[in-house]
Amino acid sequence: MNALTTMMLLPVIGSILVAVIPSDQVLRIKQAALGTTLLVAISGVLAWIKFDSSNTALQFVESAKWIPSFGINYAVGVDGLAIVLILMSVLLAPIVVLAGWNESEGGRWSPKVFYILLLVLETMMIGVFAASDVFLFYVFFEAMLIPVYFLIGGFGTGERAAAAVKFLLYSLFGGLLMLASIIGLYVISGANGGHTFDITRLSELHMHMSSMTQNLLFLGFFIAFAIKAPLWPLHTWLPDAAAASTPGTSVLLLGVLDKVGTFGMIRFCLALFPDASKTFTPMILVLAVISIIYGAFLAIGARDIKRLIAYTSISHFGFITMGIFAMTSQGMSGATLYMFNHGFSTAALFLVAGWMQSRRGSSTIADFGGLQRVTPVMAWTFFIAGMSSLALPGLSSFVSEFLVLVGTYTRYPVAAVIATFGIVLAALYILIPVQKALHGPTTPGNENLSDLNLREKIAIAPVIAIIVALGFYPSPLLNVINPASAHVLEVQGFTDPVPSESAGK
Amino acid sequence: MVTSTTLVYLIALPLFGSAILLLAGRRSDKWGHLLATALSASSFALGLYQLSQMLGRSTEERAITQKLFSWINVGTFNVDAGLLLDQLSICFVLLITGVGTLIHIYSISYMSHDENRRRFFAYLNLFIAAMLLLVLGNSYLNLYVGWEGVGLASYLLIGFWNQKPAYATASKKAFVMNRIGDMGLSFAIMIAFATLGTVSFRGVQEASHTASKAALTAIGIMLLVAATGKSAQFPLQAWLGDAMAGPTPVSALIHAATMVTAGVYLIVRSNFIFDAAPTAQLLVVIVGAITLMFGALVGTAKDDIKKALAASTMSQIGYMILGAGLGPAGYAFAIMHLLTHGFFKAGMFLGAGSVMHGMNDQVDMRRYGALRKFMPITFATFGLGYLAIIGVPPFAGFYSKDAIIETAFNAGGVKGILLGSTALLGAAITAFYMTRVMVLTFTSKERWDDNQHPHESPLLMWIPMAILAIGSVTTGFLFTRGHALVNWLSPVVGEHAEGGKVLLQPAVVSGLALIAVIIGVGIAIAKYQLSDVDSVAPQNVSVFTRVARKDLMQDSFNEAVFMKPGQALTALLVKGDDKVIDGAVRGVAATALGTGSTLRKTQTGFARSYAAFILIGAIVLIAGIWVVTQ
Amino acid sequence: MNFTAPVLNYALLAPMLIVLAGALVGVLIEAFAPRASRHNSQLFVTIASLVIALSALLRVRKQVSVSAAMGSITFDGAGVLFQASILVIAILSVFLIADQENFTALPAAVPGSDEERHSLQTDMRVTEVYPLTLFAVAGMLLFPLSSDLITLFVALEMLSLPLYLMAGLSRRRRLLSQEAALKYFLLGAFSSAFFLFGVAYLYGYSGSITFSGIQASIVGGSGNDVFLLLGIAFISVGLLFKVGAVPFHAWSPDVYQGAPTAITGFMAAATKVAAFGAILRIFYVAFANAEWQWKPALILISIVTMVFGSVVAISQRDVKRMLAYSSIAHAGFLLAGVIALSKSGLEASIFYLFAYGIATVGAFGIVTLVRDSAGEVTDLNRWSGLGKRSPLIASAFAFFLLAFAGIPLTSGFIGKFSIFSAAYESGSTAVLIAGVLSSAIAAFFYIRVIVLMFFKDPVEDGTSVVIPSGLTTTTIAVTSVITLVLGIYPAPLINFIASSAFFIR
Amino acid sequence: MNPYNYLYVAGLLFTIGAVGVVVRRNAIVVFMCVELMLNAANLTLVTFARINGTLDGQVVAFFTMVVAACEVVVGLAIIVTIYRSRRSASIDDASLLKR
Repeated sequence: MNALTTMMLLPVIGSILVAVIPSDQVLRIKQAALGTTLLVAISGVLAWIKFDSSNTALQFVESAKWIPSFGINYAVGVDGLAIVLILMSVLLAPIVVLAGWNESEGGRWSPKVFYILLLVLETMMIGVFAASDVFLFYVFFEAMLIPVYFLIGGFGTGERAAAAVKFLLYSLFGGLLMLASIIGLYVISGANGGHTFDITRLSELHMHMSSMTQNLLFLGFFIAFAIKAPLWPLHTWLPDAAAASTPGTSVLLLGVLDKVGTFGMIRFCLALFPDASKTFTPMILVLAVISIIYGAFLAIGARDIKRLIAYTSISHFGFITMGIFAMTSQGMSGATLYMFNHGFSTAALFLVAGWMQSRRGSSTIADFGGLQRVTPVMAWTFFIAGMSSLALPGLSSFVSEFLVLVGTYTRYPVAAVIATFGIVLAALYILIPVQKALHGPTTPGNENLSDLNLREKIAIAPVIAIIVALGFYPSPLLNVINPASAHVLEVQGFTDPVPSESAGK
Repeated sequence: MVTSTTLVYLIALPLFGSAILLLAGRRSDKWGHLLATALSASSFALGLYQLSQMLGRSTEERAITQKLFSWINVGTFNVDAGLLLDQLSICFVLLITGVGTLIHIYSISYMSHDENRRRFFAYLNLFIAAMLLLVLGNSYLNLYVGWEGVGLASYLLIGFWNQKPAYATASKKAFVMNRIGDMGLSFAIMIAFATLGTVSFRGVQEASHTASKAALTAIGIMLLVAATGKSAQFPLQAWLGDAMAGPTPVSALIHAATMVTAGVYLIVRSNFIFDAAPTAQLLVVIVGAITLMFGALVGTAKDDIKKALAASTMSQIGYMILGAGLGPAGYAFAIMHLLTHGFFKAGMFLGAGSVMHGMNDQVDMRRYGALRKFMPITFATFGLGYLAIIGVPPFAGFYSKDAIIETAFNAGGVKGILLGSTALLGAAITAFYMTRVMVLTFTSKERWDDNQHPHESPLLMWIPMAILAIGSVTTGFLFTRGHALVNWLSPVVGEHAEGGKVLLQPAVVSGLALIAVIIGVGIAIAKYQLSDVDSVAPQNVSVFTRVARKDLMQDSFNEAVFMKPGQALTALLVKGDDKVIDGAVRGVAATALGTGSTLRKTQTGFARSYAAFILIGAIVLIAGIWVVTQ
Repeated sequence: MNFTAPVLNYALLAPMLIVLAGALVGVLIEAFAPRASRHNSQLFVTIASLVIALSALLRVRKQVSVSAAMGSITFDGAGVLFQASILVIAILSVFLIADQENFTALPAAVPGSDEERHSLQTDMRVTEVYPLTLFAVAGMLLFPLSSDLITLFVALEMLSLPLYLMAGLSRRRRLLSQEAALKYFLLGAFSSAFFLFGVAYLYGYSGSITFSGIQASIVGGSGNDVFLLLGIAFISVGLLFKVGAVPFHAWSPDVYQGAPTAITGFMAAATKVAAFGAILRIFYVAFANAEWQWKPALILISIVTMVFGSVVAISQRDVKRMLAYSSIAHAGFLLAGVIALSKSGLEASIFYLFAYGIATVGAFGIVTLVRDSAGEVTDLNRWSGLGKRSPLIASAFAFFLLAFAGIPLTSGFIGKFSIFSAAYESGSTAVLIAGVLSSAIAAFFYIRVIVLMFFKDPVEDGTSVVIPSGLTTTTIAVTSVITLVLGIYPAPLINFIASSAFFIR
Repeated sequence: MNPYNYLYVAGLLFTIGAVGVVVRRNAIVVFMCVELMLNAANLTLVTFARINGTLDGQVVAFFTMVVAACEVVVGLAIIVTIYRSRRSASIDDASLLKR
């Protein structure tokens, strides 16, 4: 059976399994969920190993007719970019389950519901990266909002209902704009050789569009992705959602779901509308740079640790977007690697923030103090995650961030220069909470917090290990990403700028 | 070029030690410091072995490389995890591991009462590893990893006692200001890649022959920015004084002997860029000259012994930067001063630590006095360092500092005279403030409380001090004998360009310098030895003293120009995000809701009004179709 | 003058005749059967005649004839689809109607009178609702098949008159119910006067009352265009009134709210299918060639309708009124199918009508279950926390709302996609954009109800979800399953529609 | 006589009826206005039958009368029920359902 389809089916089977276990056997339910996600993770790693990085065509391809009269197929297949993101998603899922072992309890509904939603979400996460049919992609893109919506609203904290609604409405709005564009594509494809949603065939369609049409359709896709990613000024849902949801949900939300936005920019915006992409590149770069700086400033000003992490992500998504639209191999590969790395460093931050919150009963930074002395392991984990977030060399994010900057500089020096100021701001937004929460005297209320237990250590260890390992040796991922991003650029008709002072000139 | 398979162990050993100590946690409390010291020492041994190997090879084959693996490889951006050990880096390797090991030994005793000593040693080992990577990396990007790595170690060590909020703030300040410098390094690498297509030292060196002056100037200026951050040079100098929050061995190792000199290493390493970019080079000497005066002036006003030493460090590095900015004539002298400074300043810091150790961590020199009697060894070792730094022949500082002053005078024209005079004046002030430190601490009258019981430090502490003191005495002579260091470094930094117009003969410079030193020492002795000193800093002092005490207003300046506006901007953006951007979003929702509520009122409940809608609708429909049709 | 004996194709007319026969039997039962046995026998007769009609319809589904009744009725593929939809919806609705808790015991009794009290005590029942339903269904079956203006008018009245009466049959809050009946009746009569006036002008324009005759005249272009204009405008008023398009919508919120909920569901779903069936036929067959005259106006009405319905629905506090405005918005979406004036528009409209009708019946079925001691609770505030009280029912309702909102994996999404793409394909970009935007607005209130049900705590005011009767359960289950299946695997139905959706002239 | 004049009369009647529906309060009167509109339509139909020379219009008129009669039955039933409940035949009184 097709590897991707298998990976998508496994969580569905797992969710059915969870559904039939009686609600009162909570431990059994959790074990089933963990087992399922582990199984998916293993099959994800196997797929990654089997993936032939020298081949730039889509792999693990499967296609079956779904709604033939609209030309819609169930078609899946991955290139180097997609397989990396799928790998990230399936690796994060068991970590989230294990790390948030107890976060399913105390929600509005039973843990069973939590895990069913989570597993369904996992299927859709894989599907959204694997889909090679635009309609199928859209179905996953939209449908995955619903489980997240219930995960935030049902199991979150604080203003969870409002945050869930805001998240859903924002996303639906973007999704509907994208639907308009998809309809546009569908109609144009119908006029040029028959209705289809096949990404490969649609990517040849831009030759039949006027530039006006192409620009409009591009915007439909791009705004949807910019909301998802999120890019300034479409970001205000993210801090609310991140602050209100459980740590595990936040990890999946920021780590995986938001990547759909940036992934979509590569997969759809660039591939389907190459000319419009070029037209809008200056505007997008401006937005990206604003996001980088703006997100950083807001993170510096944040009082709530989860909101802070959300704002840092806005900054990071700015980097990713900038890397994509720099249209250089360094930028493109760096952006993709960034997506992967951001998944893990944000996961670490959110998980630790969640543990801090569950122990202290608050996520306000000012409520913490001197944790390094009380809970050294937790403090260290947060610190390392923070260092990864500020792209300390030797940790994974550095490689990707630097690639993005260097790749952008060769084509758009001004954008890169402004963005580089973000690394100073990054130092501030990480070190301020580190100082307030971890350093200083141990403030009242924090004296008796317990350090990480064995389960939590097991959950966070692989994340930290990946952060460190990829910092020193990113090649396993870069080798998969490079051919794919080179292919994207080749299709776009871009070649890397030649060094202006090289001897060959 | 000769390849090696063993270079990596230089770095791997201390890195391994750091990882073990951090991961093993409290389990390694008993033996952690020993392991760390042993690993640092073995790195030093490896360094010596490498030196002996290097000496055994001919001049052209002395540099060796090791490629570990392909690190980042995207498009034409290919960076190997590769190491390069040449005549320049071996100096640093030995300085780092040698002084580092001594400070490990010192710390075993110094930190013995701290329950987190193991963690301290883990950080020290991490620092050694990162610093070695900095000097061994074969490309700017590899250097960058070490560059930020030492920043991290420095952050951790400054904030080692971060339960004190001020110390935590100091560590953050150091990291952030360093990051500003790091940004310069990022820019330099980006420009290098965009213009030259490579970021390795070798590649950039080759490309620099054909590259335009503009590109090289840009790279050079950015490298200078990086150097100012890491080496606490003007205008990014403000963090160094606060960094004295760290335990004293840290100040000795990181903020005196090694890390802060990384900027000098960077400039000397990039000699091929600066040689081809005179504008950048000029900026280097300007920065060096300003800083050496800046640090010296601040040093005269400090009562905190460590801060006085820190100011001195800043000033001395100013000398090095000045030297490095003088081109091929100065590179070797900059390195020489760096090495001798590593010995005497580390020794003095350890001495200061020893004093603090004996004085219940008192750092205010106005509370010291007459310690000579209670701490003879400390006095002796500190005194040797003192003689070295003020440049009394034949101590180490005399050779290295004189060489820089002389080169400065000979830089030619007005520039040479200005630079030379600045350096000379700096030497006088150095002599003044170092004498002040010496006098206030050791030879003036007692000013401490009755509950102080000054005592000499234990063996483990004074042995490293003694060894460093020996270094302060001998190194200058050794390095200059037969131009040993100049010749040793010439394959890396280019031939030492003698000749040309010589403004002042070496002997004249030495004479002038000695006069300057004597003036400085004399004033200080008159002021502090021969008259009484208040145990509390007098407040009715001149505005100059006040400004100098406040570090020449550097913090006030940064606060007024960067922090306050930054905080205001942050607050504004936070508010704006809620009120404007999210407000717009909420506004759209509210508008929809409001429109709904308004339109809802059309539903009056009266059937007649509904009928009226239908009637009007029909009329409009007819009219509409009519209009379209016509 | 020669009279030719009318020739009727009874096989093709069978569905309608069977339903009419059932209705007549119902009248007889009402007249002669003992009171106690009336309810069961009526229910049996009603369901039996509907089921038999459906099977009769399926037997002749492949046949095509313009002369089923002397040219007054056209039997074609589209007609079969409309009729089948109406019958399926009617059967499901009758299951809801069978729950007599909603109906007054004695419609003739004055509210609050002794007579009414007595009737309630003796457990009398309004069994006359069954024959009325059947009459209405017969009218609905006839409406989309009519191919001349007389038949169309008669069918319109035939489906309307019973509905006027049925709207007034509510058991509780009878004054409201009677008011609903009065408004519905007066406004309905008013609009049919417009309709008839339009009929007169069309006849005046073409000299013919058959659709094909009118079409021939338009093609010929010999008639007086003013008459055509007046005819199309007035007849549109009558038809648009039935579907609740703005500005002819005002009756629907009041009537939806006042009428017994089961009737509202039936009315909302079945009437919409029938009326749109008729609209599609008359516009596609008779007016197609005068497209340039009516299309701009219809586009405007479509846009205004979808936006108005969505916007006003946001501020509704009553679930039935909210659904009424939602149905107004959907009428706007459906008009996009009329505007498309293409085969794909027809197919999309049919799919949309069926999907929407099914979901509507299901949603109103659930509304009948939420009650307190005084009957149904339709105040939305009192629905809060429904998810806690009755997770299954609340989930089903949420699912229907998601279908209305057009979220992927529900039938609503496929419907929305197909109808908007048809509209865009025919060049109506404005409709596409307005549709997308109003969908976004509409999502707002659907999601608000979901928030209310799931993320708010229950109010302890006696609101509860009654255990549904077997028939109601069947309706809710069947409608849910259909909505889900059409969302996941709509291909068979779409293929079937594609193969048979056509109008013959 | 020009048959178009009948159309004008019918149009006038229709307008009177439509305006009557909007302005009158008594349900019976409103309903009578609707009947007036239907009859205006009938008049139009018959006129057109005359103009076009076909009988279809007259046939439709007959159907209309029948249907109108049915409407009366249903309508009066509803109006009478309302009247019995409220002791008023004013349609403005029946305005509980709104907003």
